[in-house]
Amino acid sequence: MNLFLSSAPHVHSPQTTKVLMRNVLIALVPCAAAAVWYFGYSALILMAIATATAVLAELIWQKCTGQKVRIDDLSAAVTGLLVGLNLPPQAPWWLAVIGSLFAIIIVKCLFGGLGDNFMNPALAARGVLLASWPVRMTSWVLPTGWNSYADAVTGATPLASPGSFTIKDLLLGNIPGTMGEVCKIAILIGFLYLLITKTISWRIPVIVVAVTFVFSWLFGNDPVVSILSGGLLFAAVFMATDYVTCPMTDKGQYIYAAGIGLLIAVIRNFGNYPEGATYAILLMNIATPLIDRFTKNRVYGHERKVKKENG
Amino acid sequence: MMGMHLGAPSTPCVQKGDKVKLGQVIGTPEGFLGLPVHASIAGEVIDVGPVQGLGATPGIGVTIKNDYSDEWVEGLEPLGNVETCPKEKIVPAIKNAGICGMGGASFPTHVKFAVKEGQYCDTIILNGAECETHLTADHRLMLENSVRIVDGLRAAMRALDVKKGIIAIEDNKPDAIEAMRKAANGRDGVEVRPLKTKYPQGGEKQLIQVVTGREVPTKKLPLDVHVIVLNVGTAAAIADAVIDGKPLISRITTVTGHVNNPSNFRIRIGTIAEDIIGECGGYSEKPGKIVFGGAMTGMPAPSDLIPLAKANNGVVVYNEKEALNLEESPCIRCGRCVEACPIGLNPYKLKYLCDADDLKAAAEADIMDCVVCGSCSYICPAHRFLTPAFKNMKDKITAEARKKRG
Amino acid sequence: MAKKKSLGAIVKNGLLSENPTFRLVLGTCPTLAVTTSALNGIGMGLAATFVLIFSNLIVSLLRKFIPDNVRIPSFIVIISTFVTIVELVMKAFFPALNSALGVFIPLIVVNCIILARAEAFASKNGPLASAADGLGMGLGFTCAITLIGSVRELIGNGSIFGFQIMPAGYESMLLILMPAGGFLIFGLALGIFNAITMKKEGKEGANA
Amino acid sequence: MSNVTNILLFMVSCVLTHNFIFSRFLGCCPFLGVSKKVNTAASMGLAVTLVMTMASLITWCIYHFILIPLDVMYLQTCTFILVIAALVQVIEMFLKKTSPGLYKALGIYLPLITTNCAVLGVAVLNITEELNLGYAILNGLFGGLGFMLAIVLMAGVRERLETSKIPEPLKGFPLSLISASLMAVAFMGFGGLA
Repeated sequence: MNLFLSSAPHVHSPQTTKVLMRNVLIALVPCAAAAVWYFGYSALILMAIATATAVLAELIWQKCTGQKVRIDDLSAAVTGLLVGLNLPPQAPWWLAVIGSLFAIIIVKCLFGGLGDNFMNPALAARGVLLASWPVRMTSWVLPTGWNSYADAVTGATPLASPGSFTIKDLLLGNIPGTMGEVCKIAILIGFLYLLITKTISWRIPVIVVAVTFVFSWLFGNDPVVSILSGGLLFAAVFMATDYVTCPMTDKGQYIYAAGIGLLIAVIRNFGNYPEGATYAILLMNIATPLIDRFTKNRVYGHERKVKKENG
Repeated sequence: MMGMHLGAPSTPCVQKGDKVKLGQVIGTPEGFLGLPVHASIAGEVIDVGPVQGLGATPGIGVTIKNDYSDEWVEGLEPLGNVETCPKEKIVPAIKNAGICGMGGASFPTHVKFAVKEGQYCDTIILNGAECETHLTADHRLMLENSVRIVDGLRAAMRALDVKKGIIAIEDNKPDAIEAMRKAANGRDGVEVRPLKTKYPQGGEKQLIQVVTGREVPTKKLPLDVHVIVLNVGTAAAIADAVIDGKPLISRITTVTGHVNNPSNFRIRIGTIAEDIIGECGGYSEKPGKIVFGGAMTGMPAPSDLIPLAKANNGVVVYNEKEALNLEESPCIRCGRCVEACPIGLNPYKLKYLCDADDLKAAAEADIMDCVVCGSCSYICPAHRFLTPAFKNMKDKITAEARKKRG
Repeated sequence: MAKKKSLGAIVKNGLLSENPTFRLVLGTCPTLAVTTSALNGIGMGLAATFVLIFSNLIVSLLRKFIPDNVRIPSFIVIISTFVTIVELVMKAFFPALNSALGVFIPLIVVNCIILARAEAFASKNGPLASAADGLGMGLGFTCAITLIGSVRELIGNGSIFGFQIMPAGYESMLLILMPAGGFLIFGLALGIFNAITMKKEGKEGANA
Repeated sequence: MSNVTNILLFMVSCVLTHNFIFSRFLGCCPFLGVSKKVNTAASMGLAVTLVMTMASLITWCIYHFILIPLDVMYLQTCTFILVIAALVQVIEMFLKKTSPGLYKALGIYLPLITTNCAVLGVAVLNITEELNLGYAILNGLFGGLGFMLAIVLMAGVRERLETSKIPEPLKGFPLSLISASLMAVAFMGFGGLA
């Protein structure tokens, strides 16, 4: 009888990478559904294009560099859907394609594939698209709903013109904004799902929102509106908690989340971009390696000294 | 098997054809950590030669054909009651009985009791935590002969004149806690301490921290924080050695997994896995892997002809699907392994150092503090082989250090 | 470099095998900053080439008289004189280009290529060979930044040297003209360049 | 009070919005060359900040007190670069005596600072932007801090990338450039801050 000689431990937790990524996809479904509900059929196409391009790009890249094809771990699909959800509803199709291509090829595969990129691919893609085609990326549209095919009515986002939308609108989401960020209820449902399945921990989203709340209040604009408007909630739940680009230890995640919250408030109040979440998270992604380096757990049996030298 | 304990394997002192009685010494100890090996059955020696054990290279072993007489060898010197017997006789009795740690480390107990100059021990902890999966051997032992365990603890306490003895049992075994409390009341200095069930609480370092709040400093032994940890099985063996003068020839082991009726047996040391599983009514499914020990730290057996060693507290049979070890996928830096590590190490970072075979950097990153508990490999969503890599790296580093010491 | 190489070979070497921008990765600052359009690229390239040729020439001429420990400051003085000449010429004849290149004209002095070549090549070889090397290096540098400049201009606003190439519907990617785009295109170009040379070496290794 | 706020604004603009590397492209050679380890990057950043601050002070004085009266502004480039080279020499000797540790850590990078575009860049910028002495020094100091911030972040990122499976042709410079471009995208977030 030939027996396997695999070494301890012989059992494994059911949460594999594929399961985790699938949980994130499921958590995104409410947001996607809300987007299709508010912005109609075009939203669905955009999201489909973005996701398909992402998965295809990773497949081709892994094939032609001779690596084992790993698109079944759904990480490309998650990135693609996130790129899709970050686009305004009336964005042209090629914007989704370029966004996904940039996210997968440049930000992820060039650095070595899953787990090696130091920046959140979907968010970097949004940053690049925002800088390359500012007009296209900021043409907001009032939700015209699934049925009416009336052409879009452009309007400024609540961030740009606060006070023009009631809290109810903000919560329910019939406000202009990118597809993913509008309906706050959908985001919260997704967040709860991720918490229940232990895919992410509460630490980062809660602290990001809390710190933004405090600093928005300090900087003198109504904190409740500033939290419910713009891409903050969506980014905090889905973007900031991307494993690959956030610190490993709890302490590190506290600092990372606090940094994001602070930067969001600063950029929103002083910078010339209404939406600070994207850049805040990108900046903290850059700082993550340094945070990881200085927030080491105390090893059992060692006195409390912060080890500066080894990585 | 001659090499069942940590330290140099003993040399056999019987030849082919000799008749041996139950408990007769068939292997004399070698070196400081050496332990005598005893015949666990009476019968005729049919072979003295290489036997494939759990280790990679076969060790020397004595194969005895059982004549079922179970006739004890003469010359055993029982010391009677643990409370009254002469203190200085206890440790030699333990050494002659060939007792080593039965929790899994198989560290010779008499060496653990050798308290050097300037060191003192103020607490002895009996490890009844048994946090390893699948295993209920210690649980059974605590239910059936709790008095023996307390006797063993008292013997150890008197031998080292220690005032406090704590029996730590996880609260997922309430009946065991009850049984041990009944046996322990009235015995001075013995206390039963229930613990919240948590893996890997059974590890020496973790248990000391939970029970006494002290931390074993890095590269030091529990004795440096004045504590000695013994497995409840070891305590029972001590009681047998002191009270009846009997050597360690059998132990309680859980046999479970894909066998017809999984159960706990008191098995003679050296019985081969095939017979043990036969005892349980054979395989219920085609075996993919047989593991000696629990699922988190057990050693896989190359075949089912492997003899049971003193420290094997379990024999677990997996079917082929479970045995198939999924192939490694890239690390997604989720931080679960950092959270899971009881020692506070960075498993994902150590894995890169191990892959790069960078001994110096790994040692600098405190890999030697790793207790190889398997939590990081268990939790890793990308199925990365973390614990095996650390185990090999630790062996390499110790081998390197030994070569340097030369 | 001591062995006698024909002048043509030195020039070619500067262009291909030891292209300063792609192979030795020197002079990254101007390469990134100035290549927002092909025109700027050529302007900067020629200015640098001019300085390279003459500074190499003078350095190799004076190499016997410069005491060793004062070597670097004297090289710098020579180079900066030529840079000042270029600066004044630029201000006089090409004011548009001068404003486009801005602070980077005086920075040619600090451009690593020039100092590196002066140090590595000119101080050891005859004036003619050094001048040829200066020309080779300069041309290599110019070709490289013009290539990157045209790529960025093509994507950045759909034209090369000002001629509209891209179809009317094309919406130019403004990011490419920004610093981030500069880093990206230069990085990708270097990556592709390495990939080609590796494949070539691989092939050469294979059939060698 | 207004003086403090616009110094603060000037600082934010120098360090973040118009960061010397990410938006003005000055000092990229050492930025790519030195940013392997966080420690060396930090000490390099410190040294460059030191040199830039002193350089802006001295070059500003030379320009206003020597070049303008003698009306030889065109000699600006030569004098500046010589001053910087001399300054680096002085600092090198000074460091060798006072803190050999830092000197050893910097090692060969110290002479490299002379050819560092950032140092000469800040000197020339002080002149072209007609900053008064106070702001010139601040420009040097904050420019240096911006450089240091960028190079330390870059070193952190590159140390992180050591453990990634980077495709063969991209190892070394190409990937650092691409990471720098991603960092530049992030730094654009500070646009308009000051």
